Amino acid sequence: MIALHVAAGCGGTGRELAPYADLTALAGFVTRTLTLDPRRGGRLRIAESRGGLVRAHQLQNPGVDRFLTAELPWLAQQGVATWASVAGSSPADIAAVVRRLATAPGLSGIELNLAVDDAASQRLHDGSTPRGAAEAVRAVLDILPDNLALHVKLGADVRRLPAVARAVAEVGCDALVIGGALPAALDNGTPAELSGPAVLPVALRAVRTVRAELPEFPLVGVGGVATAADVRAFGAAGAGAVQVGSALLHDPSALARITSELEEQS
Amino acid sequence: MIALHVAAGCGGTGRELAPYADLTALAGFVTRTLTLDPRRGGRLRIAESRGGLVRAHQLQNPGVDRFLTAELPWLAQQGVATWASVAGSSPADIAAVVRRLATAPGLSGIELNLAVDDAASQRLHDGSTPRGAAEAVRAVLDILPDNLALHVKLGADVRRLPAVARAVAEVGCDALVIGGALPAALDNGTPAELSGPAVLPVALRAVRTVRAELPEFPLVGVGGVATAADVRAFGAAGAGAVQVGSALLHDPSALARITSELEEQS
Amino acid sequence: MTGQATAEVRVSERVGAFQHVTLAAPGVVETFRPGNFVSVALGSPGPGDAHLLRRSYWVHRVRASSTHGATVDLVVRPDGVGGQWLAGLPVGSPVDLVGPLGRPFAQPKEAVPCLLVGEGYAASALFPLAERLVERGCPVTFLLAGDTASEVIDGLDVRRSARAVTVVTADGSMGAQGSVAQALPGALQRSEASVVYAAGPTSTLHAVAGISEQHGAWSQVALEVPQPCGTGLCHGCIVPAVGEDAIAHRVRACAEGPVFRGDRIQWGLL
Amino acid sequence: MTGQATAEVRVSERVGAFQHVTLAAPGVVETFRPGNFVSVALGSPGPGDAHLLRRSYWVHRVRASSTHGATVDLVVRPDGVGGQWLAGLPVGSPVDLVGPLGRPFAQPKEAVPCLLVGEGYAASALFPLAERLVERGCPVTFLLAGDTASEVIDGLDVRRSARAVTVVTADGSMGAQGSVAQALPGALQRSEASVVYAAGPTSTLHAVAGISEQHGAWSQVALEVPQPCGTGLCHGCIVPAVGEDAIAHRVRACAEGPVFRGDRIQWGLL
Ligand SMILES: Cc1cc2nc3c(=O)[nH]c(=O)nc-3n(C[C@H](O)[C@H](O)[C@H](O)COP(=O)(O)OP(=O)(O)OC[C@H]3O[C@@H](n4cnc5c(N)ncnc54)[C@H](O)[C@@H]3O)c2cc1C
Ligand SMILES: Cc1cc2nc3c(=O)[nH]c(=O)nc-3n(C[C@H](O)[C@H](O)[C@H](O)COP(=O)(O)OP(=O)(O)OC[C@H]3O[C@@H](n4cnc5c(N)ncnc54)[C@H](O)[C@@H]3O)c2cc1C
Ligand SMILES: Cc1cc2nc3c(=O)[nH]c(=O)nc-3n(C[C@H](O)[C@H](O)[C@H](O)COP(=O)(O)O)c2cc1C
Ligand SMILES: Cc1cc2nc3c(=O)[nH]c(=O)nc-3n(C[C@H](O)[C@H](O)[C@H](O)COP(=O)(O)O)c2cc1C
Ligand code: FES
Ligand code: FES
Repeated sequence: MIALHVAAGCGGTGRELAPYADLTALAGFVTRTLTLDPRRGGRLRIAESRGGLVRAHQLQNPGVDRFLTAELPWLAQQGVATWASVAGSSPADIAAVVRRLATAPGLSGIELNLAVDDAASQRLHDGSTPRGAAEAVRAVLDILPDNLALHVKLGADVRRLPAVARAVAEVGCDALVIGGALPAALDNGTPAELSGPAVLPVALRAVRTVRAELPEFPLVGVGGVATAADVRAFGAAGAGAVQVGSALLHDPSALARITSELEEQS
Repeated sequence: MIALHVAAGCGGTGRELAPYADLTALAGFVTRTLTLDPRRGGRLRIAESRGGLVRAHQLQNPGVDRFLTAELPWLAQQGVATWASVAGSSPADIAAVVRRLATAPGLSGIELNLAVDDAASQRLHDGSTPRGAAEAVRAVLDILPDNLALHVKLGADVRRLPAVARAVAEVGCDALVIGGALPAALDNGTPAELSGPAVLPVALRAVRTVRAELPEFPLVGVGGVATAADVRAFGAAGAGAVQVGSALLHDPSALARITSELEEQS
Repeated sequence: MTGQATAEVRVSERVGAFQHVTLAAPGVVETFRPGNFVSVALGSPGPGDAHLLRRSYWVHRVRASSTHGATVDLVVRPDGVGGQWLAGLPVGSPVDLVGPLGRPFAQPKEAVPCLLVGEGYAASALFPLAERLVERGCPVTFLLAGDTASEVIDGLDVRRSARAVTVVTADGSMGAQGSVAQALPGALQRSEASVVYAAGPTSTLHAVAGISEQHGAWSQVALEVPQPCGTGLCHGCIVPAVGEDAIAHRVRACAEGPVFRGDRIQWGLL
Repeated sequence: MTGQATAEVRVSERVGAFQHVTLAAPGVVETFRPGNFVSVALGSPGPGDAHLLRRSYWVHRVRASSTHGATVDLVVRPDGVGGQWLAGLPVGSPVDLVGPLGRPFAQPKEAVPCLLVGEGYAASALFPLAERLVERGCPVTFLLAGDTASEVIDGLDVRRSARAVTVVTADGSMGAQGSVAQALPGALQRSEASVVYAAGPTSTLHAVAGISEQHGAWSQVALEVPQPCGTGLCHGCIVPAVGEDAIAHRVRACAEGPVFRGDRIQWGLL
């Protein structure tokens, strides 16, 4: 059966999801993206579109240190396979975040978030080119302890994906996370990202595109998963694991529901 | 009030839409994309996704000549402002299509379709780069008679759009059509395009992006319009006109409904 | 004239494997002709539902002058998303309905014997046709089929107007055990039909077209291919068919069909 | 313990400007405490609707032992997409419900006089609180407000348990003409309240927090900021608040609130 993860930023601190899901049964719980310093990011605004959520993202997060003191201990104590999503303004900045995480007990791995919309305006390293992506991955690998796995999240830019995915695979990581939210705008024009079932067909295409470029590389699909059928479609496209994000906001029991649907029909 | 068009490929031959919409009140009726020779394109497959349609496109069309004999005369007779959407395998091939259309009575303009997913595999000219786009536009302009206007459809690839839009604007045309369907896949992996309300936030972002690059250039927004609120959002993003596509498949009266909603609230 | 309206569920009852749904649909069905279909949008009328494709349904019966204005009866297989939704609607629910749609059955100019072959819910399309044919004096014979008894649409009205009704089911639970293809040659002989009208799964229609031709009968088939919009706008229901000009065209099943002459369809390309 | 269940509409009636909706919700509301809210997903339960964001509603009343198991009463403004949908559901409709959610009102350790200030539908959050306070021997005074009479939630139960009920409306159609901010100082003096509980629009809560502080009373406000999920998962309901550590944090209104001490909120940044 295809492994299920909680997508970055969609599981709260873990505690809030616990009433609805067996977190220890999860292949991975990915945190919201952490940066070295806290990012206030204005108020995170989330609006509805048909079948989707439009989120004026800005990587709002409490900073890696507060995560380590306020959130990771609980996750570790419960035995949750926790992946810290990380980003930074430069490869060195990213490495600094990873260095903080490297010695924390209870972490399963790092998800390097290169699926960033408009990196420049967010003061983030641009990992959307083969070269920018490879640099960031190399910086992380240089300091990553053996006990932590590395996933690299690449987004769903179908035209650029093959080259970027290949560049990252050549530097090396444990899996690529493919799909995610799409560049979008709120009705008032604010730059934002679209996620939820609306994006599923685009994420499937992204996974399929990378699978064609890298026939053997482990892929994690993300984008729009809400049912067991969606999980199977990602499996057919070439993903070995799938992340569930926005669906949890709509139905906090989605993981349990999908798992039992998958078990019934397998 | 923002002008409404029927998006390419979403109004049948016009006749089928007539029972539900006053075609003569439309700012534009855009045909499905026409090529020099008919394209059978296998069977067009259309599936549902949440809030969207996933269409295994292949520019299936009867060829420009059959359009001229079997479809345009009726549209012209009704006084419908008809725009012929065109594509081809090279700038010269595109020009050949336009040349056939140039002398046809009753056509308002040409919509050059450069919003093509994976041009190579469809044997189509690649208009997704600034240079490829400019070449195609130049080829059309060279032979376009004065009585025909030119719209150029560019898709919603947010990262490439600014450069491509600028290149096209510099060569010249009457308006850019921005947004459209997104590269996607059917559940079984077949390459396809996603349209309908699901893509609205992405199309809005695309229009906003081009508006930022070209503050004055006339823009036509397309993607996911189903309500008057959607039309206004495109207006706020910088579009002077809006095309309605998939919504017509769901509700053939959508144009009349949107028009009256717009009138009520203005 | 084709129209769109918010219809209302009047009656909804399970009969065998199917849900028979009666909709009050003034303005949408008055001009109905046998072989037409209607198209339904899922969810409450208006742009709120996540499902964008319409669903097409054969018209089982139209009553133009019920006390509540015109009504239309549909026979719905309550299986997929749309079928379950429509079949499950309580009386009084609004339904976004478009119709009548499509080219109807062409009816013979003279009173010739006709064989009507219907399998499963699709047989519903043949009942209004039978009425008209009988009115015109054509002797009508029915061949009804289904996987099992519950899928054979009830023949009450049929027996009244038809000369003969043969039933076959795949499991033999009603009528003879067998398929349309097996029963058709005998039915053709007995009925001496010169025209065969058929509605059912594509494979059945293909068989009907072939066997009818062998027996020198015309066939008209009511073809179901997936119809994303049902109104002719999307070109998503293309069927390869040979036109009167003897040239193969790619035509829309919803607009140029759904009724075709059986010998015009390029079955191998479907 | 918070839970998710398919609740069922038991009663739905219009009272003034709002729809009072009673849901049978076993397993979801038994552990309810005043100040909690519940969260509703639009459409039929399951992944079919185009609206993904949940909607939060204050709990007006919980009856743990009705004949049909636990029920919860909501007061719904039937305006937007979600409000119209919920208010329009016929009795018997299923509703995807999560609850109880959020931190409840902190109740005083001793039997001190309390002033409960509620404007519009949000006043509903104060009624279960009043019951508990009265049980604990706290003298309870109500200040109820609305734009107009129909928006003031009916005070029948209130008059029974409260020491006094003052009503103000913006248009003077019920009680005195005026706003909460205008009426609060007098109400504070008359009630001699040392704790003020408030629920209503943010601007009203801001005024309550300020005026209470000036009068030396504690305030607890039930804050409504848009809650995309309501369950603490999305971090979309961030409120800038000063923690017990005197440091400003960005906390989630749904998980760390929705009830806050009035003096902890950085109102200017909201
Ligand atoms: C002309 C015509 C008449 C029809 N008449 C009837 C009828 O009288 N009673 C009845 O129960 N059904 C009828 N159907 C089939 C019906 O329109 C639906 O396709 C069928 O109910 C399956 O849709 P669903 O949502 O229930 O199932 P799902 O499995 O959820 O369907 C998913 C999608 O598959 C497509 N699809 C699958 N099978 C078909 C098919 N055979 N035809 C068209 N699209 C399909 C639809 O586009 C739909 O979007 C008819 C179809 C056509 C084309
Ligand atoms: C803790 C809490 C308790 C609430 N209690 C009640 C109640 O008892 N009765 C009642 O009628 N309403 C209550 N609301 C408001 C309710 O949740 C809806 O936001 C409101 O009904 C508007 O949603 P809509 O779909 O009807 O309108 P729409 O205009 O369609 O809402 C569109 C979007 O705007 C957002 N939004 C707009 N206003 C608000 C708001 N004030 N709070 C949260 N999100 C908002 C929603 O996320 C929604 O997705 C409460 C909100 C919160 C946060
Ligand atoms: C509320 C919310 C917060 C998110 N935060 C992050 C984040 O911090 N880092 C990240 O890489 N992706 C983030 N995402 C994107 C998701 O991880 C996921 O890639 C995307 O939403 C597509 O999956 P979905 O359709 O299942 O939600 C967020 C998405 C949502 C809805
Ligand atoms: C059935 C269908 C056929 C289409 N055919 C064409 C086409 O021939 N040429 C083209 O440029 N776009 C075509 N499109 C894309 C639409 O013109 C439009 O750009 C896209 O669907 C986004 O708008 P919408 O969300 O309003 O549908 C087609 C879309 C649909 C749904
Ligand atoms: S179903 Fe859309 S054209 Fe036939
Ligand atoms: S509403 Fe999602 S975290 Fe509070």
